Amino acid sequence: MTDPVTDLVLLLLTGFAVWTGWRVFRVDSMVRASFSLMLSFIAVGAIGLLLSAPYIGIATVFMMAVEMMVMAIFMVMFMMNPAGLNPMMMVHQHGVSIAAGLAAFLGLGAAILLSAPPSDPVPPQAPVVAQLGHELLGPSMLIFETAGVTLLATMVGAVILSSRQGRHGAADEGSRPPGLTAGGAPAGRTPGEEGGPGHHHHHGGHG
Amino acid sequence: MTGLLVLAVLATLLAGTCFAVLLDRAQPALVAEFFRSRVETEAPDRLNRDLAPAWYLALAAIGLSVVPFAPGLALIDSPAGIVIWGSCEALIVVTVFLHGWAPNAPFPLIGAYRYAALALPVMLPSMFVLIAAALPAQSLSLIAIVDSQREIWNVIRQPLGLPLFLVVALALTLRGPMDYADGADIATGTSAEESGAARATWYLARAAMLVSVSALAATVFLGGPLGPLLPGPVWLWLKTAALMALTAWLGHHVARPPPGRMLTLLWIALLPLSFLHLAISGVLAL
Amino acid sequence: MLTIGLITGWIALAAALALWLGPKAASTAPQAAPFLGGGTPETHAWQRYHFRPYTMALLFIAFEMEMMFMYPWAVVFVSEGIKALAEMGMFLAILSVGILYGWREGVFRWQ
Amino acid sequence: MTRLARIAASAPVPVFAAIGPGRQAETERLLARPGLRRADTARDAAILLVAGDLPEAAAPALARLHDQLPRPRVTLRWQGEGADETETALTGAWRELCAGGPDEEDRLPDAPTNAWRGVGPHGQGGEGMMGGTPYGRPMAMTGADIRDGLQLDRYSATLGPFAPMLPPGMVLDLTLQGDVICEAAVAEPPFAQPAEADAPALCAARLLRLLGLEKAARRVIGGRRPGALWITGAVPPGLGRIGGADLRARLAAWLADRPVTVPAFDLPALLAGAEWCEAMLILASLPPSELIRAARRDAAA
Repeated sequence: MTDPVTDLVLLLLTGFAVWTGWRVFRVDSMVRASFSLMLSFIAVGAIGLLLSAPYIGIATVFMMAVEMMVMAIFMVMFMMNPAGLNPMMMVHQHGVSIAAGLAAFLGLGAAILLSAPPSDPVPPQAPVVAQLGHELLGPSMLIFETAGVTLLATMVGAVILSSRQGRHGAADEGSRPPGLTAGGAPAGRTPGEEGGPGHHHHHGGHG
Repeated sequence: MTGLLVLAVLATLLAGTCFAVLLDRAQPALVAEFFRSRVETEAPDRLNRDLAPAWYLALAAIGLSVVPFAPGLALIDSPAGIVIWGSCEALIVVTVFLHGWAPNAPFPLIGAYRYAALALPVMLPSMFVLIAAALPAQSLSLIAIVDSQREIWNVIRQPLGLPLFLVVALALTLRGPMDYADGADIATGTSAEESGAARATWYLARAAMLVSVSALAATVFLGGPLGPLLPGPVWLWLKTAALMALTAWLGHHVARPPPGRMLTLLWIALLPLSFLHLAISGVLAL
Repeated sequence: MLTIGLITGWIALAAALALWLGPKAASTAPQAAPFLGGGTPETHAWQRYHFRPYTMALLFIAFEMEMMFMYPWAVVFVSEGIKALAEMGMFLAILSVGILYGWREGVFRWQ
Repeated sequence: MTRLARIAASAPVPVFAAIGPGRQAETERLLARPGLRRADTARDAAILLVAGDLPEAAAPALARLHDQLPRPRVTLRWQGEGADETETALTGAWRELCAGGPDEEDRLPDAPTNAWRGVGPHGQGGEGMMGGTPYGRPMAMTGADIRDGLQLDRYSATLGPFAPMLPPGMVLDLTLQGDVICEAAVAEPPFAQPAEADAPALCAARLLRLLGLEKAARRVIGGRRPGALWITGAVPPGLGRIGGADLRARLAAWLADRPVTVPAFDLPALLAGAEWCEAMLILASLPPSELIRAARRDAAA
């Protein structure tokens, strides 16, 4: 039923996706990490193409290119040593993460092996994009409109949380960072304090 | 057939790039760059620096591959052609960003971030415009979009589409009013630390992208290969060349506002215009 | 499958061309210093770069996510007719509220 | 000389201008000629044109600039000769370079700013996350932002005296966060220039170049109309307002060939908190004579 070339391409793409995914945690530069992740997702999008889901596959590439661009911007903005000029460990809590990774791998692997995959291949000329559209306007309409409201909530939340200047003046006016313990002294920097040269950080790493 | 189409895309890209260089009257300057050495900055990201022009060039080729050279005939005949083009746009932003990030120098860095800040929202009008063109075609395939223009070209049926898309074209080819990557106030921005052949390669990739984006605009708005008497590819080339000349002219003759002003304009003028464009196109398509 | 092959081919071709055209870069220490018109930098340029329109970037992501629904919608627009128009009108109206709110709060500026 | 080298020699001569005292207007007019091209970065130039007598204090900066030109490169001094003569000299030097003529060695020793090789756990010169001097330079350190107070990194550098976006001779001590100027101090005022530098055409051309209108700038210097669209409209209204007139009004006056005068202003206050592009536009929108006066006052203080 399947031809060997498709199988080979699928394997290569899977291998590429896993390898670039692994690179995310091995490189020092936040930019390289973000775009390694993007390459990984592009390979996944290409697998979508192989599985006769052209729209979903290409849309994955589209979305991930945009999202990883924004992610790179924010990673560089907030991460210490963003370009990895000093090498660092990108991984924390090794034991827990190995256990979590193994559990996820075994669980998902079992789900694939134990469930019966559909055995009716999509005919090559099936109008899959149109079917998706009809689905969105038909049975899934409620989901679709709910997504709209969810995204609106996201937008409003993003503005409230991240914008300092608003209609009513600066957002942090008169604000006070919470303490580390209940009723404790404010954590973090207080306004006016400068972190100038000599204020070196020696953290083990971050990810 | 595929081999023939690959050759057609290659030849178009090559001839078009030469035409773009002629439009800028940059041919001797381009040759001169290859006689000059290439400078390396302090602790650069070498991999991304070397590959950024390659990605740009590859995206130009991929973008041109979805364009039909004759009715019903495209190298990449995908049911989601305009989404492939959209992915190319998104990846161009990544490529230009990497080009500015790689040298580890102040002006390229400013250029990279400035470009990302403006090229990301520019993609919204682009998506609206291409979706509007897909409405009468009832398909995301560029072949179907060409077929839907047999009676009337989209440039007449959807008059706001081409002007909006020209803004996108200027942004994708780093030209004139949308050239936020390489402005004079930041010493040519992402290219500020590039010399010699690297500078020339980046310029060539931009020229190739001009071909690609103009061919796409010709397909979506001017009926692509449709036209009387002459064969399809010739019509496509003529329309592409005309749009390339128009884009290059706009690039040389329209002022570039500071990024803050352009950002506001994009969201509060261009985005509502694209909404309006989609609404009009939708009502007309019914 | 053909698509994947073609795209990979283009990337390989472009990478080969770019690497062939670009010679090896080399510099002495004074040549490698970043261009500042005769001035000197104190530090590396790579830094926690303050990207100014960060709120805009977040709004953009949400908006772009929504645009992904519009592609399949466009395909069935004519066949579904007025229902599709109404539904997408509603969807876009909801999101326009988000844009209007962002504009009102002044996020489409260089913060 | 090969065929390709002949084509290269016919290209507009890529010149980076290091403009000295009193020579701004002449140099700007010279480089607007069709056979010459004013490079916006040293990396794009083959010929370093040193116009006039530079003060001793600018010599180290000139050496740094010279070494940043990609090789082969050549330096040309322009003292009292006429513009035509200098154009011929520039073209000749460029032809010679393309034909494989003499090249110039670095003026500064090939030594990194900080010794770093072999230092630190990976030999990269750094230590920990942010410490040391990886690859010869320290990393930028944290500070509060002038606009939104975010504690992100600040980039400090001196810019000038030959930065193409600044008036010739001006050296700024800058602290940036992203592309916004957090602090700006005038380390050196611009070189003195005669009243000719205030000519409306030259002032307009400087702004046009920053607005991405290279061709229009050349036309304006040549005494013609700019022939470009949306020039004043591209400038945000109210930007760089000094004494009732904003940047837009000054640009409009210059384009109409009217001279502009501005009342006294505080230069660092104009620059602090400005986005980079807007800051450079503001600087270019001040007539050189007034700018020099303000910068001197500030450098003296």
